[in-house]
Amino acid sequence: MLTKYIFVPAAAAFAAYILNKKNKKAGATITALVSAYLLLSLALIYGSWELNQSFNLSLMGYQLEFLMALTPLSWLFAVLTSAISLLIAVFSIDSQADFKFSSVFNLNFLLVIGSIMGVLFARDFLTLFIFWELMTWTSFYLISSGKKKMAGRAAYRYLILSAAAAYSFLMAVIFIFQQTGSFAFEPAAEFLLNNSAPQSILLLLAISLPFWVKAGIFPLHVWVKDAHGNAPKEFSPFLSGMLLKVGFYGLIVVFHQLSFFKIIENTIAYRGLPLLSYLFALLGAVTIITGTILAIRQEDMKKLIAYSSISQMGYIIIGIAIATPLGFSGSMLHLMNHLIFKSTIFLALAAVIYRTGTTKMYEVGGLIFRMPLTFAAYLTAIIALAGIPPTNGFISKWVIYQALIEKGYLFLALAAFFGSIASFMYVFKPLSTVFLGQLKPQHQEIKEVPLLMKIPMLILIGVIVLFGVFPGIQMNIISQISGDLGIETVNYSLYSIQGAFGAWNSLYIFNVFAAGFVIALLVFGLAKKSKLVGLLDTYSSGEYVTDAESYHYAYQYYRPFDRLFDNLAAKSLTGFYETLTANLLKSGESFRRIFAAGRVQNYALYSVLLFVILAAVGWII
Amino acid sequence: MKFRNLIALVITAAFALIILQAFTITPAAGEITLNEFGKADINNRTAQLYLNKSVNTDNKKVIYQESKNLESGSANIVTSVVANYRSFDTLGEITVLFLAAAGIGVVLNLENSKKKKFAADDSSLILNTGIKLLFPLLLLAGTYIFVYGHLSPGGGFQGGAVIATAFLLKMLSDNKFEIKEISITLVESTAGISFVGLGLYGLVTRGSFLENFMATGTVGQLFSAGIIPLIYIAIAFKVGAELTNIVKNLIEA
Amino acid sequence: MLNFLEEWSFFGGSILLIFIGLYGVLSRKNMIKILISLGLMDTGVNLLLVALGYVEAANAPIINSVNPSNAAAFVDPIPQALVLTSIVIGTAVLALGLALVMKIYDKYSTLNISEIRGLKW
Amino acid sequence: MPLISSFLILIMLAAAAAALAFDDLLSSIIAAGLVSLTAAVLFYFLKAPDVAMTEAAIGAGLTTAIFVLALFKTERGKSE
Repeated sequence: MLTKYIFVPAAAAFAAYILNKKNKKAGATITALVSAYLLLSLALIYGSWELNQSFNLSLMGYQLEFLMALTPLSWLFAVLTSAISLLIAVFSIDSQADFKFSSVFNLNFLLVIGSIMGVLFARDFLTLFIFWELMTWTSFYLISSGKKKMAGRAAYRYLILSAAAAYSFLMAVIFIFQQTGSFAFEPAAEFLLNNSAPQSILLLLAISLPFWVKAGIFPLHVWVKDAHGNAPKEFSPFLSGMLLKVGFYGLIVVFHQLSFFKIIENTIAYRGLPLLSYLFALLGAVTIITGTILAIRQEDMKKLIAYSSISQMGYIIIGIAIATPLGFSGSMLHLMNHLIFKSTIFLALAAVIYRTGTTKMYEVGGLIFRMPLTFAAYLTAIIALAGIPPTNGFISKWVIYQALIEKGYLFLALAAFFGSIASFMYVFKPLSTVFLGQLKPQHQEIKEVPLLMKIPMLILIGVIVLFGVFPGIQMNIISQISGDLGIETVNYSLYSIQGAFGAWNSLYIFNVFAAGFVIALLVFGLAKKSKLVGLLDTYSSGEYVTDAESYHYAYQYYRPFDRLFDNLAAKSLTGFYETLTANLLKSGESFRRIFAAGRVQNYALYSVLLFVILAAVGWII
Repeated sequence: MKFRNLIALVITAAFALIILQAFTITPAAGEITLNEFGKADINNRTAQLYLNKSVNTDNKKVIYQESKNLESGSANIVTSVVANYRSFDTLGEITVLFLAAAGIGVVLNLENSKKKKFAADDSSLILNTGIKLLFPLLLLAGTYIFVYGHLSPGGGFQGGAVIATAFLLKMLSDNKFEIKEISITLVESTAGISFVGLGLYGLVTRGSFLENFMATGTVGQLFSAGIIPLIYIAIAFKVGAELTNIVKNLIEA
Repeated sequence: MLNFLEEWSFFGGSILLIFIGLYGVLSRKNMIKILISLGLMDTGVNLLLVALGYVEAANAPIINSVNPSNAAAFVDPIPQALVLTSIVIGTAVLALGLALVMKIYDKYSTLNISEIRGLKW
Repeated sequence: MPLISSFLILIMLAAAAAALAFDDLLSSIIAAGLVSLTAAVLFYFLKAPDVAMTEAAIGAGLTTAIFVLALFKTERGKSE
C-alpha cells in the first residue's frame, strides 16, 4: 500500500489546480489536508518495515518491474516531507493572493511531495530515476515561478546541473543493468561488491552525482543561492528544508544500501577512515567554510539564509562520510534539526516579505515592534542554528563534534567550530537589520501576520525547544535506521545522549537555562525600565538631523570582516565556472574559425571529401 | 587554374573513379550488382507485377482494348505506377513542390518589394500576337496531355508544366495580364483537397488510402483506369498552379 | 563493340555529367552558376537512373496498338516513374534557390559567393 | 542508334562543360538548357517518353526560363 503515498498527492494536485481556479485558498487547503492525511497514515505504518510492494508494467514488449518498500530511513524522510509540507501549506493559505500563478504553484507543490515519496520508497533504479526526474522538473517549475527576474535563470542553472547529473546516473544504471539484468538494488549491490573495486567506485560515484548536486555540496553548490533566493517565499522553506535533504537520502542509500562503504573499506586509509570517505568529509568542511563566508557577505536575506543552508549541509555530509555511530547519529539529528530551524527561519522571513514586499535587508528595520511573534520565531531558530543550548541545533552539532574529536580529525573539527561560531555572525545580521534598529517610515502601519501564518511558526518554535530537551524522541527512529543499515547504535535515553567523552543531559541544561531565564525575567520585570526615546531626540552639535535612516546602518553590515575575505570571495566558484565556460566557448570559436571560415563551398567540399574517403575505405576493404 | 579549382578537380576525379569502379567490378557469386547496359532483367524486378497489372504475382496476360476490370486499368504503365501503385508517394512529392512554392513566396516577401513587372512595355507586336494565338493552343495541348495520361505518354506533371509554360509566356509578353493570387490559391487547394479526398474515399470504402474504388473499364479506352485520370487531373491542376505561382513570384519579385 | 560504346556512353556519360556538375558546385564562385551545376547533376542522376532500367530492343512501357499486350518486352517503368517526379521537384528546388539568390543579391549587390560578408566572421 | 546516342551524349557533355566555362551567365544558362534538351532526346532513346516529355517541358523550358528571369532580376538588371 505504498503507492497511495504517490498517487494521492498526484490526484490531489490536479484537483487543487482546478479548484484553485474558483477559490484562491482552495489549493493550499487541499495541500494541507493531503499532507495531514499522509502524515497520519505514515504514523500508522510506523514499525512495519517488512511492508513492500511491486507492480509490473508491460511496455512495448519490455517487462518493467517497479519495486517499492518501506525502510526506517524512507519512513523518516517521508514523515519529514509531509510534516513540513503541512506547515508550509497552512502558512501559505493566506499568502496565496500574492501569487500570480497560485494554481500552478499548488499543482507543482503537491507533485513534488508525491514524487519525493516515490523517490523515498523506490527499491529499484528505474523507479528512483523516474520520480527523481519528476521531482527535479516540478521543483524547477516552482523555482522559476518566483517573482523576481532572476528566478528563471536560477531555475535554469538548477535544471542544467540536475540534468547533467541525472544523465551520469542513468548511464551507470544502464551499465549495471546490462551486467545484472535487473534494476533492483539488491542484485546491483551484489554485483558491485563482486566487481573490480575501481569500476564499482566509479559507477557508484556516477550514481551518486545527482544526490551531491541536490544536497549542494561544495563544488556543486552554485545553484543553491540563486534558487533559494529567487524561489517563491513559500517554497524556499521546503527547498532548503526538504529538497536538499532528499540528496542526503540518496547518498545514504548509495553509501550503505548499495554498499559503497563496504567496497572502499580496504582502500588506502587515513586515521582508520578510507581516503575517499575522508575526501567527502573534507568536501563537507570546505562547504561549511565557503557557505559561511559567503553568507556573511550577502545583502539579500533569503540568499543569506541559502548560503547558511549550504554551510549546514557541510555538517551533515561530514557525519555521513565518517560513518561512525556517533557521526551518523549526529548527521541524522542535524538533518532533522536543520529542517526544523531552517524552515522556521524561512517562514519568518516569508512573513516579513509578505508584509513588506522586499528581500533586501537594508530596506527594512525595526520590525520587532510590529511583528513580535515573527521576531520570536526567527530568534529561536537562529539560536538553534548557531548551536546554543537548550535548542535542538546544539545537540546535533555536539554529537558531530564528539564524533570528530573521537577520531581526531582536527581540520574537520576546526571547520565545524568555525562554521558554528561564524554562523551566529550571519544570522545576527538579519536579526539586527530587519527586526532591530529603526522602523522605516513606510512600514509604520505594518501589522503582525494573520493567524494561519502564526500557527506554523508557533509549532516550529515548540518543536525546536522540544527536541532541544528531548533528543531521545529523534534518537528512537535514528537507532532504528542505524540498525537497519548495520551501524552500531549510540546509547541514549529520552533526554540524554552518550558521547565519546561523556554524556549530554539536556534536562539539566534546560533547567539551568530555564532558571536563568526566570531570573532575567524577574530582573526585567522588577528593575527600572529603560526609557525609549525618539531616534532624532539627540544632540548633534547644532546640526539638525532630520533623516532617521542615517542612524540605522544595515548595508554592508560586516564590512570590516568582509574586507578580510575580499580577495578570496572574488575568486568564487561561480566565477570559476563562468570563466571555464567562457574559455570553452572561445576555444570552440577558434576551432570553428579554422574549419568554417564562412565559405559556403568549403562545407560542400568537406562533405564530398568525407564521402570520397568513406567510399575509398569501403572499396579497399 | 587556381589552387582551389585544382583541389575541387582532384576530389571530383577521385570520387568519379571510385563510383566508376562499381560498374566495372566483376560481381562475386550471389552479390547484387548493377546490370550491364540494356540487360535489365525485368522478370526479376517489381516492375513485372506492375506490367501484369497484378501484384498477386499471377502472370496474367493483358491485351489492349480487350482486358477488362484489371487491377489498374491504365495502358501507360508509368502512369499506373505514379498515380495508382505509388500514388501516396506522389502525394508526398506534390507536397514537396507545394513547400518549395510556399518557400519562394516567403523568401521573396512580395509585400515589401517594389512590384516591378518584368515585361517591358515595348514587347514586340509579333511576340504579343503570336502568344495570343499560342496561349489557348498550349492550354489545349496541356489538357490533352493530362487527360490522356493513362493512354499515351504524358500525364499530370507534364500537362501541368505545359499549362504553366503557357501562363509564363502570357505573363512575359502581355504587361496587362495579371493572375490574381486568390485564383491560384483556389485552384491549388481545390486540387490538393480533391487528391486527398479521393484517397480518403478509398480509405473509407476499400480500407486503404488512395485505393482504386471505381470500375477500371477496358484497357485503352478513354473512360477507363478508375481513379487514375481523376488523380492525374488533380495533380495537373496542382502542379500547374504551383509552377505558375513560382513563375509569377519570380517575375514580380 | 557498338554495345560497349553505347553502354559506356550512357553510364559513363551520365556519371561524367554528375561529376561535371559536382566540380562546378565546388569550384564556381557565381551563385547562379552553382545552381546551374546543381541542375546538371540533377539531369545526370536522372539519366543514370533511367539508363539502369533500359532493356535492349524493348518498348516504352505503354500498351497500345503497336504493343498490344504485356507479352511484349518493356523497359522498366519504375525508374521512369520516380524520375518523372524528381524532375519536377528538382525544378522547384532550383527555383527556391534562385529566389534566395535574388534576395542575397538585393542585400549584397553581388553574385560572388566569396564576397558575401554575412557568412564571414 | 548507338552512334547517334553517343554523339548526343558528347554534345551534352560539351554543353555541360561549356555551361561551366562560359563567363557570360546568359550563355551559361542557354548551354544548360541545351544539356536538358539533349537529355530529353536521350530519354526518348531510352524508351522513356513520359520522362522525355517532362524533361523537355520542365527541364529545358521552364527551368531555363526561371534562370533567365532570375538573371535579369539580378546582374543583368543592374545595367538598366
